[in-house]
Amino acid sequence: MSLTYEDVQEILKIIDQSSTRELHIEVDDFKLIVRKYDADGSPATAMPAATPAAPPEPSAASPAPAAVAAESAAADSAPPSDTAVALESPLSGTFYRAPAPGADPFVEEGDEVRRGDTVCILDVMKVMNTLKAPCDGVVARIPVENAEAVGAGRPVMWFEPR
Amino acid sequence: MSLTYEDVQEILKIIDQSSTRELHIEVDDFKLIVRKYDADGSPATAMPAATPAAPPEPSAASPAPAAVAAESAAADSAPPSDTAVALESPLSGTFYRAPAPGADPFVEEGDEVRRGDTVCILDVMKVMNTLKAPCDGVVARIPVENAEAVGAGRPVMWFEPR
Amino acid sequence: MLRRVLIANRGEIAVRVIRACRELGIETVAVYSEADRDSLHVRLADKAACIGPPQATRSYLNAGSLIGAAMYVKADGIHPGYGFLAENAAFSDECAAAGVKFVGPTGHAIRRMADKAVARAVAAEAGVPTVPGSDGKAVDADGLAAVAGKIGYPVLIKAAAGGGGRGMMLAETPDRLSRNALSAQAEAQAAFGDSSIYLEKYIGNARHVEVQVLGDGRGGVVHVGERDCSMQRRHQKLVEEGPCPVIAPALRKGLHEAAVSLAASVDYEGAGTVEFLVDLDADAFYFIEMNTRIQVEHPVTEMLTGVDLVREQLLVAGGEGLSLRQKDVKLRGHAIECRVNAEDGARNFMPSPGTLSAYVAPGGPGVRVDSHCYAGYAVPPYYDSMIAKVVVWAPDRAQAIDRMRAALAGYVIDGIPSTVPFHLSLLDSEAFRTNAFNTQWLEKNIERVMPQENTAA
Amino acid sequence: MLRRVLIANRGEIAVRVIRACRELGIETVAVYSEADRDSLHVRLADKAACIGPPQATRSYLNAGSLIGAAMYVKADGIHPGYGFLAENAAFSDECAAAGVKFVGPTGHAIRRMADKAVARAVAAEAGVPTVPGSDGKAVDADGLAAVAGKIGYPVLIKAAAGGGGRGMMLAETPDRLSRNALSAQAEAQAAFGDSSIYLEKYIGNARHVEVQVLGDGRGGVVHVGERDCSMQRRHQKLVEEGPCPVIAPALRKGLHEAAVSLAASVDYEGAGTVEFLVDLDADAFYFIEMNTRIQVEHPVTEMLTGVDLVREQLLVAGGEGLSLRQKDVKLRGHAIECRVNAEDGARNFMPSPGTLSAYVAPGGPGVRVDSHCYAGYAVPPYYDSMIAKVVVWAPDRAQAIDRMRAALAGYVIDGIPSTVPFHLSLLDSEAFRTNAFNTQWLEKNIERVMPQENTAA
Repeated sequence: MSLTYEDVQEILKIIDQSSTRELHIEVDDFKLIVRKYDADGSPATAMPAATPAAPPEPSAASPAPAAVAAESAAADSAPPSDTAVALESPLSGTFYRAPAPGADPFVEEGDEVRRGDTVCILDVMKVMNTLKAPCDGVVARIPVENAEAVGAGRPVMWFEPR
Repeated sequence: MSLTYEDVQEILKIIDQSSTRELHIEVDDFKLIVRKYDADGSPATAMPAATPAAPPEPSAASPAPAAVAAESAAADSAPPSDTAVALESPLSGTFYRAPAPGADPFVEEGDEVRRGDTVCILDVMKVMNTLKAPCDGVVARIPVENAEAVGAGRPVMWFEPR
Repeated sequence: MLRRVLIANRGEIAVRVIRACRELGIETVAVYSEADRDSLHVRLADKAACIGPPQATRSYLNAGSLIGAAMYVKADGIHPGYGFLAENAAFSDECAAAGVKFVGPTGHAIRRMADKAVARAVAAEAGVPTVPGSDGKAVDADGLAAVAGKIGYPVLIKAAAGGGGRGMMLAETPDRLSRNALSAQAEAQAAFGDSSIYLEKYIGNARHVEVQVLGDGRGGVVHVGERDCSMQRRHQKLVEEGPCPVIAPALRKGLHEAAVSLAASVDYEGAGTVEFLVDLDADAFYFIEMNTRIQVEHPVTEMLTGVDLVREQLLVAGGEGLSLRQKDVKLRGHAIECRVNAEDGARNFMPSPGTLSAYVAPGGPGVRVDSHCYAGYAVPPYYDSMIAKVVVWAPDRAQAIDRMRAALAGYVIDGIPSTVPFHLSLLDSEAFRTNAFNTQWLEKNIERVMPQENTAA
Repeated sequence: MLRRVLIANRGEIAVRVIRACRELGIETVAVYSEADRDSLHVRLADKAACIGPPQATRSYLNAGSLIGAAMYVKADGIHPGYGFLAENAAFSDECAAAGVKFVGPTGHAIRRMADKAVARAVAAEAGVPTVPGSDGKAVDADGLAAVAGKIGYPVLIKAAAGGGGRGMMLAETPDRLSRNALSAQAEAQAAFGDSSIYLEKYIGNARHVEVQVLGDGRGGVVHVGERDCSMQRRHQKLVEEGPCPVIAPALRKGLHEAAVSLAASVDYEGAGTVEFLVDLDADAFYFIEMNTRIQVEHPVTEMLTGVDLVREQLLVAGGEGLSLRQKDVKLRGHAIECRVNAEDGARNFMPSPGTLSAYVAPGGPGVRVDSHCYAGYAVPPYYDSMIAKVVVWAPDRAQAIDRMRAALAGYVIDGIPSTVPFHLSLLDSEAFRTNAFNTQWLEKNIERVMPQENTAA
């Protein structure tokens, strides 16, 4: 299927007029991935996003639009320290940092927690499972973006025990 | 399920009255395999049978009936000589030595054949495929019983080329 | 009500009977040959018995093993399905002798319908027209010309012991009669060991139309509409549909009444099918034969009426009687069945047993699939090649064809060739869509419907 | 007629829409998230587009990707299925702006029905009774007692922004009113960021009955019978059936007329469902809300009537108009649907995503399975837990229950727990068989229906 420059312009216009902040279309050998940025340069997703965008991804059929971004690779998979304790996702699901869309996150990096405090939510098939801090300590790192899909066993938060 | 001596007697009576020459029942741990013999001692099946019955098979739950017989193992799988040529079954199916039930077999051991002569039938899903002699020669051995199920690649006849 | 039924069959019909039993709360016992250990009916039944080696003659056709197994598990009924022993009068009698209810007619009733001459006589007595000819009776060389002259040419010469088209010859003119009769006799002798032949008027432009009946065994018979099974290849039905789309209401009524009258005259018990040839040129119909069992294509009728035919079989056999009267039978819309076989349509319908590497049956509105297949199942080479029956219902025939097309196009069968491409091609043919076909059309047009590959098998 | 439709959904409903399109000769474009590459709808569609990562917010809920993909493939229609963006008025508008026909009502119509107060006003104007209360309007602390006094106790306090039972409180007597209203407000604030509440009369002994309608968008509306969806757990429908087995003909007629009158008053376009609460103690019914999309349980209606609802949606959207009139709609027999979910009924319905090591769906007469599952398919953890909808039809309710029992008992689902055992237990319950239940019965009796294991999750 051939696509003209005008076609892409048309598609981008639609996105610009809609509330869409991110666009992802792959058909046959055509691939178009776009994210709109807010004024401060961070990707404007509905939920706060922690990972900065990676460099533009090459794409076979698409002209280069303003803000083509590759998927953020999970770069921070290593423990932040030798003593850090991981909170691993018990099941595959979607990771949420806040109790509801628009609400404040349960914890931020640097926050103190007590063992058993709710620190995030794992959505498995629309059932919201609260995950608890595994120890008293400080949130050392949150290597997963809000609303990101995580596999079972993946560390979703690191804690420095106290 | 418990089975009394009378039950087995009853079952055997039915077989005796029917035209059945062979009986095979396995349910749970009950196993009963019976073949009726003709006066000459050969198993009386509807199609001529080449393989003599093997010794009685031990069976957990069944009392020993008159003629319990194990399935005849394909004992004659080795070539009859170094020069013998095999006719292998091209597909899985049922092997028939005669063109119709009750008819004479196409060939017997010792018969002379010409390359291309029809020597047997392979029934694959009710489609009758005729198999041909692979060479001029003599039928050296027929290692498969009439009406036996054969897998693809199994030798069904051996020929001594001439 | 029957309490525990042994299903003396395999494949989709065994699965079908198990389902009907389960709905009625009847326990089920499957039987299987050593080649069928992994078959679906074995898994679905409450209990299963191995009845011998793969060859049907030593397992599914072995009456002793089947009755013995039924006695061992204390079954009070045996359902024969179709094929195998379903129309074997001796088996029906042996079941009765063993005290196990055969789900179907008595041996006596099966025998009467199996013998062509007797069946024709029964039909004639019930006022049902039969194809003009020698009334199924053997004709010797001397009588040939007289009989043929009486019924008019062309005439069909048929083997008395025959079936499946073997020993059948056409004589279009008197000068071909003796020669073709000799050929037919020779072929009949070779195929059946019996050279007897009989004559019938040849009806070239015909439809095969059959009426489904249900009898309570006490003279009460209802019909459940008719099916048209004219799309045949080598006398094998490939597509069936209902109602018959080319007959006038009066002819349809005549067919239904004839079928009921015939079945009632023999106090027919259970499900049966009365087959007719409808002469498209003469607007007339003739009785061919009666099948004294459930048929492969019975779901067409079930889709049209909502009547569960196997349930009715079980109710009658269990002494409950039929659950419906004639006035309860209401037909709606149109139904089509395609038999999906493990055969390669592009290579002369060569059988293609083997393992289904992927398998996803179609579903959705108006689509029914009766099958014993599943992903990973190995279709064995020992029995018939049927993988599934796909049956669709829609408000009218055109929509039913579209629905069947969509269902088959979405049918995932990987690993072995099937007749799905053949059916898709047939559904698209002008002749099928416009009803411009008769019983001979497919045979004559098979190359147009399904071009053969130029590869050696 | 639409030429090429993009299906903005996944799972069984995507498969369902593809089938309906195929029957009409409409090309199909599937969309899928990165978690759904191996899903059946991707294989069945003519073309497929990946629209983003697994999270629904970034794929199936991403209007830009969906509309962009539709434009790229030059689709002239978008079918939203149910859930996701199906009742998103802005999405309907955006489709229209992009020149792609949204298969469903206009954004304007969706908005009117989405706003509870507006919908109640529309209903009142159309002469359709609504549950007595504050008419969906917010009530402040001062007005509470007056409104409650007028409608009579017990009253239900509901969050204006609410849904799914959150922010809902019962006040059985006046002295509990203020305290419970405060609790409801707090919960509503926490859950929705909006503490507004409204009041409704509490109807304790009720059935949830909904009427399926089809509108041509020009004021022409037909109803296609009603469904009873009273078997609910946590406001999720688990079993649906039709016709509603506990209402008198006059009440049924009233429901149908009310639904048609409401839908006609807004020139409704496409398939919609008008939901009612039927007060079993008062023989009265009240409008609850209208769902402006095809519903999960639509096959119940299709089994009863033979009408293909998705086909009608596509015909209306394509400008062909409805293919049927009210007199063409004929109901027959009884239909039941069970939603089979990847949840462990014995462990508090814990979701159970994972790989189906074996999978064989039931079939046979009167059984329909709508599913996207197959052997080897991995049910992903990111979306809803539905594996399949099993729908049965039979001449009467008792037989339909038996048929569903048999179908579920023969359903092979290996590898992950499903709700099949729960459904089997529910079907056997005295309350279900005798119709002695209301919308609250299952919640109160869940432990009896499905005893929980004493194991830690």
